[in-house]
Amino acid sequence: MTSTLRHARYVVGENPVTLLAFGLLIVMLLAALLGSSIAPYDPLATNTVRKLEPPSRAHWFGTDQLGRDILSRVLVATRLDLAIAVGAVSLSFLVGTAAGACAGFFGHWVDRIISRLTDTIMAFPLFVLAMAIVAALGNNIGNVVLATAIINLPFYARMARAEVNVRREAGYVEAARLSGNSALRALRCHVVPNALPPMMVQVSLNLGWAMLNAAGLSFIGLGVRPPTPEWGILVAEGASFILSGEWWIALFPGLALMLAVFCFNLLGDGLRDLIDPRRRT
Amino acid sequence: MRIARLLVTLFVVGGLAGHAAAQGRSDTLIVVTESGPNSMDIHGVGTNRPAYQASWNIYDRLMTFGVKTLPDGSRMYDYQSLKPELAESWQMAADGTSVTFKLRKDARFHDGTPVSAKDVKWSFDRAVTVGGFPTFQMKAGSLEKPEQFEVVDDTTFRVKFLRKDRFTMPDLAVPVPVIIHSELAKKHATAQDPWALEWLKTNVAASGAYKLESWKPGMETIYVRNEDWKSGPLPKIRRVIVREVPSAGNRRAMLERGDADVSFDLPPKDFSEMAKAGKVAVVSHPVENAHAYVGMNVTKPPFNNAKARQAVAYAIPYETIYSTALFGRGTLVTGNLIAVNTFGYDAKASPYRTDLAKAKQLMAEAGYPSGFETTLSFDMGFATTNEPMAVLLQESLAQIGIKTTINKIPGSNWRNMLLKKEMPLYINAFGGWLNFPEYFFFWNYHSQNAVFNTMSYQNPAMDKLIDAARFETDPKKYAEEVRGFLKLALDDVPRVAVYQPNLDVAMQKTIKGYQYWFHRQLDYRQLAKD
Amino acid sequence: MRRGSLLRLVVKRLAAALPALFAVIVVTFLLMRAMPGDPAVYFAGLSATREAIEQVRQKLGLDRSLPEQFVLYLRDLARGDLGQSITTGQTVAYEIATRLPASLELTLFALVLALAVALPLGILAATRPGSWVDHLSRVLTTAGVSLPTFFTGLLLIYVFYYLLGWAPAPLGRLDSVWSPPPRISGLFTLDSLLAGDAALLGACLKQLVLPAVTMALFVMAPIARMTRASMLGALGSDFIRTARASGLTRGTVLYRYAFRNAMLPVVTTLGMVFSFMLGANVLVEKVFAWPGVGSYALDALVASDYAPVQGFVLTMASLYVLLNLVIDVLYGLIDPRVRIEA
Amino acid sequence: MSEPAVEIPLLSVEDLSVEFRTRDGVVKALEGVSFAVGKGETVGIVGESGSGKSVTAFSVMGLLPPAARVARGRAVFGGLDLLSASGRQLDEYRGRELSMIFQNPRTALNPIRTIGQQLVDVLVRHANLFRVDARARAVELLARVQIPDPGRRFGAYPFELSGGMCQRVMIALAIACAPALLIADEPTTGIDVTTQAAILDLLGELGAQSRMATILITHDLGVVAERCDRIVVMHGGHVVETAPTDELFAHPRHPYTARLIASTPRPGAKLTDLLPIPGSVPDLRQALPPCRYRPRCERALPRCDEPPLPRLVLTPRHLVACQNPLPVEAV
Repeated sequence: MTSTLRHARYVVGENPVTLLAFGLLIVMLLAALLGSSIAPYDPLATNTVRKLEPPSRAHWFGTDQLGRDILSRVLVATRLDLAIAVGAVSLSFLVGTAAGACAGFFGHWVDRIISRLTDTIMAFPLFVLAMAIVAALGNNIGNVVLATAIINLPFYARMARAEVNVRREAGYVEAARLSGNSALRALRCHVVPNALPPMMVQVSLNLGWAMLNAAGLSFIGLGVRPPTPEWGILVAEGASFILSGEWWIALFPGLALMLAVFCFNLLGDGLRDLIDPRRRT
Repeated sequence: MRIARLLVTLFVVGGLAGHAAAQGRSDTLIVVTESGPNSMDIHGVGTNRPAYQASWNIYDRLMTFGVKTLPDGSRMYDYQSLKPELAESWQMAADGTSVTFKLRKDARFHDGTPVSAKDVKWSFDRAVTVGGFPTFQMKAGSLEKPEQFEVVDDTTFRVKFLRKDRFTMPDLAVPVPVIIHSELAKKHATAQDPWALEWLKTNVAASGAYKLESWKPGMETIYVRNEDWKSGPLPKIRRVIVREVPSAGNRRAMLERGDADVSFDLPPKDFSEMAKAGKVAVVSHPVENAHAYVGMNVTKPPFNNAKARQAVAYAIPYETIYSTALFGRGTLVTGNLIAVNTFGYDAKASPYRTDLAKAKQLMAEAGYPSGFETTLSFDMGFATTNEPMAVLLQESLAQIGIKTTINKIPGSNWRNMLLKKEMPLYINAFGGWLNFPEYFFFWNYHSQNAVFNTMSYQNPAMDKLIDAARFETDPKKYAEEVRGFLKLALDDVPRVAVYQPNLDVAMQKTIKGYQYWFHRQLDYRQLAKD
Repeated sequence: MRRGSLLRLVVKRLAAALPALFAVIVVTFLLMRAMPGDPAVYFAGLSATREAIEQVRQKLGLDRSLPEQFVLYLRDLARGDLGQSITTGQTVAYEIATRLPASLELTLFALVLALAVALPLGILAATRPGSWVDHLSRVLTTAGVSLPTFFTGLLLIYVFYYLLGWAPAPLGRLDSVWSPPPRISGLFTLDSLLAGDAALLGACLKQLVLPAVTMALFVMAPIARMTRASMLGALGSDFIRTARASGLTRGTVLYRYAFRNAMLPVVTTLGMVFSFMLGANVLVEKVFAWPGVGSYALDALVASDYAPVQGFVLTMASLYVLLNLVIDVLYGLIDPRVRIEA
Repeated sequence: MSEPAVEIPLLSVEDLSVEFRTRDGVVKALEGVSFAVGKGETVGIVGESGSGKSVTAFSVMGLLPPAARVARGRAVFGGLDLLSASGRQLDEYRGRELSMIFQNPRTALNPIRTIGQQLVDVLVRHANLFRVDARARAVELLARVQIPDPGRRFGAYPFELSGGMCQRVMIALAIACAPALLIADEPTTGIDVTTQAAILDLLGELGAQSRMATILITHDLGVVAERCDRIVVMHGGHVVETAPTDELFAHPRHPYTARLIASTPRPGAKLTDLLPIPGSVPDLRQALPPCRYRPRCERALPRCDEPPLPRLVLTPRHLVACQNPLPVEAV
């Protein structure tokens, strides 16, 4: 444990950028946890007397078209955005990894079927596929999460398949089998735990991407219902105000979105350093 | 920054600055629009609104409307005066059962073929036969059967009336009854497609003031003046480039930077700011016979209860919506169903205003003292104004106990949803071409239950009043009937009109001659550039 | 690579891709029909009567059962007929043929731009791992990939067009005072170059800069990352040690030895990035009014216009298969070991 | 410790200390390493893996990884201190004056460049030849390292050749410009046993032909016994003993050398005679006693814990670093 800690300290010491990412993550988690209690205003309450006010002491990030406090909306949106990203990524991680692990482990027709499925998804223009899924299944957050999860599936399936293949050949499994364990048990106890760490890196990188994807869908009007604050929607709403000079409406949620994605991406790098110093990229 | 500048300079090398060149050409008009035409044939299936603009400028009709100047100096079409276009004159039959048109002898199609009465007949036959929108619109003027249209000789054409209908003559000057080069079109007709709908969708067989120079759907449409046009004064603009720029922000930027000359369809906020800034001219007309409204489905609880509907009408934050969602572009009507520039307008007709105490009391009377839950839907395609309006409405309704979930519906599904008539509470808009109150009520409140009667409102008393007004000849009785159905609609309040929209257009100050048309499309023929 | 083996590779890969392509066709077909909108209602117009709607439905062939519709669709496909868009009134094949070059041009230009920045950054970072250059390049490229493309696009338009006036109006491929070059490849820049029209080339490039930068910003990170990683790997390998021990110059070692070897994984990444860009430029095209296939598909999707969406997805999937093939061939050109195996 | 050589040595390594910065702390990989190589001389460096043999070679070649740092010392070659030379100076020397061949020849060659091109790269760089002329020279070189059908092999990729062939190519690369010193780092590792001897013989021949000095790095005493003039024994980053080959085998003075000899199979010896070396290579991350062999040494004395480690000059050509060297009669 202490050696792990020392290792972590070394990695962070080596790489100040990772430290920055950890800091950002903590800020983000705090915002997600405390968002609604530290928000200075009710994020949904309109106050049309004070609409479109630039950032000021009373409204640090300014107000939007309906006089709602942008700081409060950005803060409160954190939880939902994190939830969308985490939901989508964990879904594709669980399903993708399971499918990929089965493909890699059992080979033969299982592998062929699963590989064909992932090939099919990969061949789609992914963003349009996500759009079509949300449009077809219904315009709500649940389907945005589902669509994002589906377009991420192939990455996990492929990765898990490759990792499991490597581990299988490395002999863990043979050994487990010889000692009388069933194939599935060997998969669960020996292969998956070993393949997990490199996949976690992917998870972190993917969180950011999932967020951007959801924001893109919001931009074209798919996803969260108004008046629920969500970063992508906030940017999309603000976009039409940029040219008339009300830059703050799009800028602050855009920055929040960017910082979050930024944080996840850097965190992925940091994780990779922790797991495998040689594969640092 | 310096590197960026260098890069930009590099890319500018060799290219003359685009907008400088564009401005230098005073006879070229650059129009930017959200979307362009999907067809050149106004009779086709699924023809969109921008296609009306194309059709209006490329094709001629027999007649057109005159122009009148309003007190504020702006110009609009004059419903009272019909002017010749392809027809140089017309004569009502003494018995009032037909009208005879004399066509211009010098009128030519774009390929040089003279326009003849058989072209007119073929075109009108087509309009009343192909079904869908053109047939529907012809019917609005009691133009229903090919037998009504008669070729007298090459340049004489007669329309027989089915019944006495004051909409018949004006209906011949709306965009639908265009005159098509029938010989050319028939060459491309097939057994399955006798009206050459396929061919005319992408090809032009017209005699109008502009020729189609090039058309790249989704990108741009370019028109060039027909130098041989005789159906009116030769237009000043030689070439019109209509560019599709989906982002409203970009359209505004282009106008303000002088890269475009004219744009419709911008968010109200942009119009309001551009009008204030004064760099470009913003011309506004209240759209005739139109309003945006909050509709309620009267067939199902809770909105089958008139008190509950009245409660909603008292809970709508009219002023706030007007100033915040609309930025004051338009006219606040607080429930009034007859538009300000339509016959029968009465500023005091509507009892409604924002009064939450009264709304709460009505809720209690309706039997919903603790409120209810419902969904509030709107068309995502109009989210710019609809979404803030929905949010404000949601907030206000919550105060009288109505908890709403907002449902944004994609444009492709919106019509479907309207047709199904299942949405309990929604925001929608209506505008009629013909500026008569009974026309409006016939489509929106009559129990024939047209798609525009989105509330499924059915009331025999209402039907009786509307039907009476439609064919009323006595002006006094007519006014009474109009007052009658208005009062009934206000009492029953299946829908609450919130505002009458504006038709705003922003253009360079050098653009002259713009006039408002009921079809709300740009008429290139009247414009000039200083 | 010997011609026979190349041909075999191509045929083998195409055959292997067929099931996936078919699955794409089926899934797209079903997804489109699962959309809540009713195209017959939409295209019949608001004032249409129920009969009119049924007429339209019949005309669109939507009154038939799903399997029937699918068989008809397949039959048309087999004839090379992608159907007709109802929104624009043109055949899908024509529209894709005119719009795909626009998307390809934008994507290629963005890719070249991204490569021009990301490759040197990646190499620089790999030669000084852990230094401030390394960290800076990582932060910069990561920042690029963290921005939603539509936001970057709008910001760039605001600053460079609206405020500074350096960039031309975000109006698609060419300002309307110009007419496009005679069509050879469909890529305006290439065609104007072929036509020898420098001024026109300049005009095309001007339009390309902002959207291309928007996209390039987004894909720089994966390229830089991969370059750095594979350069690090190559620089740490035994043959680089040999090259250095032989006293080869730093430049030779870095480019002729390390970089060429490092290119292999980078090429794979490029393939992924390129196909990702083709799919993801939907939003960029929307923001810049770029007349590409992405914005076409988006509009069609919103209108429940089946044929264009199906055609678009099929084109993209085929492109994806082709792209992977090109990468395999490219791989073979770089790495002699692959050549023999193929 | 100075080398009372008859002439100025070709390479003289003096008091070389190298440290590695790792995440677990600083590793003192080399400490006070000194030895010399005369012109045309063949010197063997032996030791277990981790003893610092390769690090020594890499330091001399200027090929240390970025994490390594030369803390002290000099390596004078032809009047130039290689350790403080600039990269450009080193590049001029490497490949021309001193060159090196490595273990695992298959990975030591650029996999996507033909062997001919790789030879030409070096010739163009150092021999002032144009590419066309370099080609002929390269084919010549391939013949010299006894590659059959050199003209055709010129266009071959490394993966098309056997390990032994690759090592011959490596040798050709190394001798391309007739260097004064060749460092061969475990040249037979990763090569088929049957061709190992052939490679070593080739190296010996080439050295003899051109009076090229050779440093042969190996863990196998048997290899150096037959081919080297002198042997440097390393352990844990220290040079523990240096002596002419015959003398070292006859009279090893350091306990480690003695153990090493005893553990090496030699013709005529029985398997049962082979003695393992007790303990293991010291962990260089820990705090270390002055003598790094101390924990494994059966002859250790209390004064072994007191710094500094003595370096005894037994004869001008025989040096040992030990407080309690074996008596001459020990073996």
